[in-house]
Amino acid sequence: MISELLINAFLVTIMLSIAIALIKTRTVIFTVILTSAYSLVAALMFITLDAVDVAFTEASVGAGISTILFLAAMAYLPQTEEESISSEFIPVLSCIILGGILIWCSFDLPEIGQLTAPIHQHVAPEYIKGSKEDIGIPNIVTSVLASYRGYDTFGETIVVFTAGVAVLALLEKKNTTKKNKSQPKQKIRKNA
Amino acid sequence: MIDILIKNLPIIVVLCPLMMSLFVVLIPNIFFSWALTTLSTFLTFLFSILLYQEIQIHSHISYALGKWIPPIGIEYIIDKVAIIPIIIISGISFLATIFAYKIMPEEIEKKSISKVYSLWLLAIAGLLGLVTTGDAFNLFVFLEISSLASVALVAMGAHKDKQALVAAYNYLIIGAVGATLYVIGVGLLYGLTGTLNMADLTNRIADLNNNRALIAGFGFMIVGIMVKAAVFPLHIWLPRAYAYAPSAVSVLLAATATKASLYIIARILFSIFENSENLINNTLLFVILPLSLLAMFAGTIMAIYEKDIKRLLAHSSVAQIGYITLAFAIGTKASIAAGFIHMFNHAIIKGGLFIAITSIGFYIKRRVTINNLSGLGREMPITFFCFVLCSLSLAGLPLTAGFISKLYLIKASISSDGIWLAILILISSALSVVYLWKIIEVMWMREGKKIVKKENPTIYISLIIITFLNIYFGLDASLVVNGSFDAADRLIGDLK
Amino acid sequence: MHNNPILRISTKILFAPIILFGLYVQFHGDFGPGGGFQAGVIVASAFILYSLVFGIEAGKKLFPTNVNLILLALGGIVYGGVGIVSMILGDEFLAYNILGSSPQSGQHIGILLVEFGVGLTVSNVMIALFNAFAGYDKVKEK
Amino acid sequence: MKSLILFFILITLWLLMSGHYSVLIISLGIFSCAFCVYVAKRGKLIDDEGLPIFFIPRLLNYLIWLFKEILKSNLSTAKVIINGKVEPETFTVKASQVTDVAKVIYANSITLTPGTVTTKMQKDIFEVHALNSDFGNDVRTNEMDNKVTWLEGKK
Amino acid sequence: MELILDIFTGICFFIGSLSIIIGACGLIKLPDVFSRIHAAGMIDTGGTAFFILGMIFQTGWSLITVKLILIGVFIFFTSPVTSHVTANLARQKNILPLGKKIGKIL
Amino acid sequence: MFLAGLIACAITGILILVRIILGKTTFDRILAVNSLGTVIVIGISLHGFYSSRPEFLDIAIVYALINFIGTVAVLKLFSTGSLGGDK
Amino acid sequence: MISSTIGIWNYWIVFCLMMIGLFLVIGRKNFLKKIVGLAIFQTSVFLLYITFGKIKGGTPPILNESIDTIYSNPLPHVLILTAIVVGVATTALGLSLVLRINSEYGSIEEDDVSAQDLVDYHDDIETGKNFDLKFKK
Repeated sequence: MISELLINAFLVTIMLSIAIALIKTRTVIFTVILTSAYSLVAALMFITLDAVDVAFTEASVGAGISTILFLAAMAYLPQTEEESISSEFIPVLSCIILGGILIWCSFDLPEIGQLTAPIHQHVAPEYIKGSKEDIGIPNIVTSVLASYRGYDTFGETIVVFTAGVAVLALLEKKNTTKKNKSQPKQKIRKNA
Repeated sequence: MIDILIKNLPIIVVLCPLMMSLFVVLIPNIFFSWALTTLSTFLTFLFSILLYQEIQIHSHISYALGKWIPPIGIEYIIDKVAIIPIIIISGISFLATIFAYKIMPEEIEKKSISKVYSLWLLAIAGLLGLVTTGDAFNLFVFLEISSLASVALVAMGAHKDKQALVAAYNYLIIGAVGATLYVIGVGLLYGLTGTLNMADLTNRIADLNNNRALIAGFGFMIVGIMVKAAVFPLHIWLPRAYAYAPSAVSVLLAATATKASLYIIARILFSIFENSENLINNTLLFVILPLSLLAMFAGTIMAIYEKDIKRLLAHSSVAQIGYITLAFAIGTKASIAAGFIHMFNHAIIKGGLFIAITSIGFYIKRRVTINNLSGLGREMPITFFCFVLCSLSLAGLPLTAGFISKLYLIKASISSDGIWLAILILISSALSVVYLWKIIEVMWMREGKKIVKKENPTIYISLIIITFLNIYFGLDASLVVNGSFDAADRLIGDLK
Repeated sequence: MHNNPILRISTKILFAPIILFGLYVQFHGDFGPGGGFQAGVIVASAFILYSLVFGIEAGKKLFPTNVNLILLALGGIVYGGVGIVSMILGDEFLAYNILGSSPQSGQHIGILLVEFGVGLTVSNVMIALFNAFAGYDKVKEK
Repeated sequence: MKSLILFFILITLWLLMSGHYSVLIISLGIFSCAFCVYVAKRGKLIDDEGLPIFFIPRLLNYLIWLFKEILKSNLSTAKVIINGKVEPETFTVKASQVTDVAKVIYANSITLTPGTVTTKMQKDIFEVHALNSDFGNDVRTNEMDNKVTWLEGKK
Repeated sequence: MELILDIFTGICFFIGSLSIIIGACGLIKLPDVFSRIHAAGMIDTGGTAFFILGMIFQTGWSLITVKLILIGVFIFFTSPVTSHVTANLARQKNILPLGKKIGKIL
Repeated sequence: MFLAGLIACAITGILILVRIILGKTTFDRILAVNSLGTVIVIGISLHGFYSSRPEFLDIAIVYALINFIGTVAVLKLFSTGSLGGDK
Repeated sequence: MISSTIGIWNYWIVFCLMMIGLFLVIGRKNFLKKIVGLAIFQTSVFLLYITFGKIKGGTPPILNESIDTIYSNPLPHVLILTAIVVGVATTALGLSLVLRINSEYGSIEEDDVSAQDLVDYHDDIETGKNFDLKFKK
């Protein structure tokens, strides 16, 4: 079991170093590459924590599509980040305070991987049992996702749909903007 | 068929705008997409009225989605508390949709109108889902639906003024951070208890006194929602977002968006954590009460110095949210009821004010600032009249809805904490008269150039209805008051 | 980038298998990791690869934007539709048991359709997002 | 015709990957494959480039040889990296294949064997970067070129 | 029999590990982009091939083998493409490789 | 045995990470990230065997796929300046 | 003691990652960097959830034939699956806003943008000049 912990520790350390590199860097392309690497390592981490479906999603959605979107957007944006003049004291302080609270509370959290923790005793066994008996699907995650908590997934589909519609509404018609945009303004002029 | 409808009413209320939004996006015609939107908001309103009647009979409806018994599946809970925001949201959104017909095509590119209406419905559906759900994580999903849709709607104001983009961006980032904080909180609670169902959560945290993770989880949850509800120090996204959004969108958001989050705050404070009294009492006394008082004054003072009218109203919203949280913070049955009364009344007041201001903006074709308003009162008598009535209501003059809420709030504060709170509330109300008077004075007293030719009746339907509501609920408040007291009863029961 | 024969030919060869793999993930979500989201993204990535190599106009020709918009909404409609059908048949929203002859088969049908709806929406949204971002023209206002 | 071949390749792939042979899954598989073929046809991807089947009869032979080469060059690359004796060189070679596909196979084979990389392609002239003159000489002997030309089988 | 397979797997893994580690060392040590591509190529070809071979020894013939082979084929298919395109682009951006040039350079 | 393989992958990962962070030109970084992807693909497969549930190789395939498409996207960005052009 | 420290050590690193993400969101003035920070922040929160769901010696929650397998908790996985997609939706919307901001303002640094906004705001309030200009164009 110690080896599992070692693998975890290793991956987490890599993620930490990537995150620190992210703070340091000011080049946009490097930021994007590092974010992608971060997502990929996170996906690996999910695998070691037994969350294969999540790893699948993180690898394809988090690392794949987000990176491509970042790259696509990056093409039209300034390539470097400017050093800010204002002090970063308050943000650092508030992050440290929040992190302190979290670490303070972590002593009362159930230890990682203990079967006796309430999280593993309360609802989850029902899913594991039910997936076989009520639904008859080997992949418990799918049965929870699509049936037990199908409504969440519905909401999530709607979130994706919302984002799609929103981005289309915001970006799509930039090509013809010049013509379209002048029309309402002329009208306004007439009225005024 | 009616059986099915009645049985599934809780979900149908949410589903109606949600499913319609999927169809609306496919209709390119401006009129038909508007008509479908109006139809679905109307149906939603109708269903919520039906639901209200159901609630009067059953008093508590639990709807298990997918027929899975609650801790396993997701549950919808509708009781006498939840029905208040449902009615507010569906009613106001119906009025706002009618109002949008003329305004929307003027302010947004014609090509994207159907998408905007789709987002409009999604925002409404998200808010309704937020209110009805009884599952902590499902709440997050609907929170995101509503906030992504509202962000996009705010950003559509960029056609008129580019600052809308920055406003929308800030709204998005701050909202997303808030939502993520909420998720951390839910995660900590889930790690402790193993459940996400709110009712189940209440039972299972009962024996976790002074658990540090519980306290932290509570803190993160409440802070996350407070960001969405624009409670005082976390309100910075609100004024800009409301000011630069397209007019119809400001009406919708100002009247509904924060109400849902405020309701969630009430739920978290008094329902989910009802068993950890110490924690809640301390939070109310040392966090929410001071913040509310600060909000009341800071919002009002900001409003007094503001010259952009939409922003002014947004700052005033911050102050009014302060009243509502103050009512929660006092924590007695009467005060919570007062909070709900004010939630309802504030929705109709702010709705009316924003409709009036944006229809003025619609005529003068520029941003509504204090300098641009001169003399408009005489040119637009109906609008001006409605605006004045709504302002009186906001200031809390007798015979208006605002008076009722102030009355109950002051009564509740006197009976619990003594006179000083009541005095503070009165002072802040008096201050709110200052900025309202400023506007009215400019509109009526000053001379201005003639711009407006004729008032367009289509815009006035909503305005007149909402002003009428303001007066009506000032004269006969029994419906609202009874409903709110029922809600408060349900929330804190016989505890206090 | 289709001037580069290496890239062009590998894309041509890989395109169909990637889509097939996406659909495989879609329909085998019951048995192993995978499901609608992942499948949607993989299918979308095949189209994105096509657009990257042959240009976005070619990509739009392959997958017209109006079809994209319709399918985008259709996924959600399929998902909600399953729930509404189960409601009309007399059960709660998204209660799949009633859809089939036995509860288990009902669940199977429901999950299959629902995952299909998710896949449809996700893939189309991703393609639409890519088209919107990559096809964005920088218009200086002033 | 080509579509049919693609369809059969895809359905074989599906059956190999799937491992669940119920009627439902197989019929879904057939639909999926049909969909893939339809999309590929729409995208004009089914031609000699998208479905290079003409060299399949001789492919196995070539692959075995290629693997041998890859092993050898892996070994020598490892040696070079450990020794640190890097004397990179860049040169051009002429490819004698007719079709683009075969040229691509040639270029890819050069790249696949560590130690040599095709850096540019201009019609039938390849610019190759080699880690060491040994690797360079391996390419310049044109052994690989001849193999690929033989694999292409048109001449 | 299993022991023999295990030994084979062990050998394959050993060679694979060696080649990826040497490849990574090369990635650090070698002087410019073009020479580093060779090191990356070592990871992509030698490393993957041996690891996958080793895993195939463990599974025997099953569906997993098919997927392993698919992974291998995919990497063998895409690795030269990315290497070539990277190199090509670096050349397009006028990064000249170190070392001597023989013949006419494009 | 699988653990040994995993450790080798880990060491390789660190070395490649050094190159990513040091990397002089962007091409170095792209190359290194691509190699990291390959190593992780191997690592995922190995981890499946190591935890004696080797049937999750789909993830490795997706990983390889995403790695490829990501690299193509970055390179496309560099060659044409945007992802939309069809040069 | 050591084992219990190791037991919660993972949490600490996750919290550190979260705070780095949060710092990028609230501390940096570049609009793109903020979105990157948000992505990091959210990914770290996902890690927290998945860490909760892990059981020592458990296997992925996909049923196999043997009876006494311990499966890790599937519920956090489902939640995070949802959250990942929500995160991407947020990222996409944020990026589109950044693109629009850049083409309208010509900068994505918060300082530049708010300076321009301030000028516009005062022009509008005091003279209405900016607005008239816009409409005349």
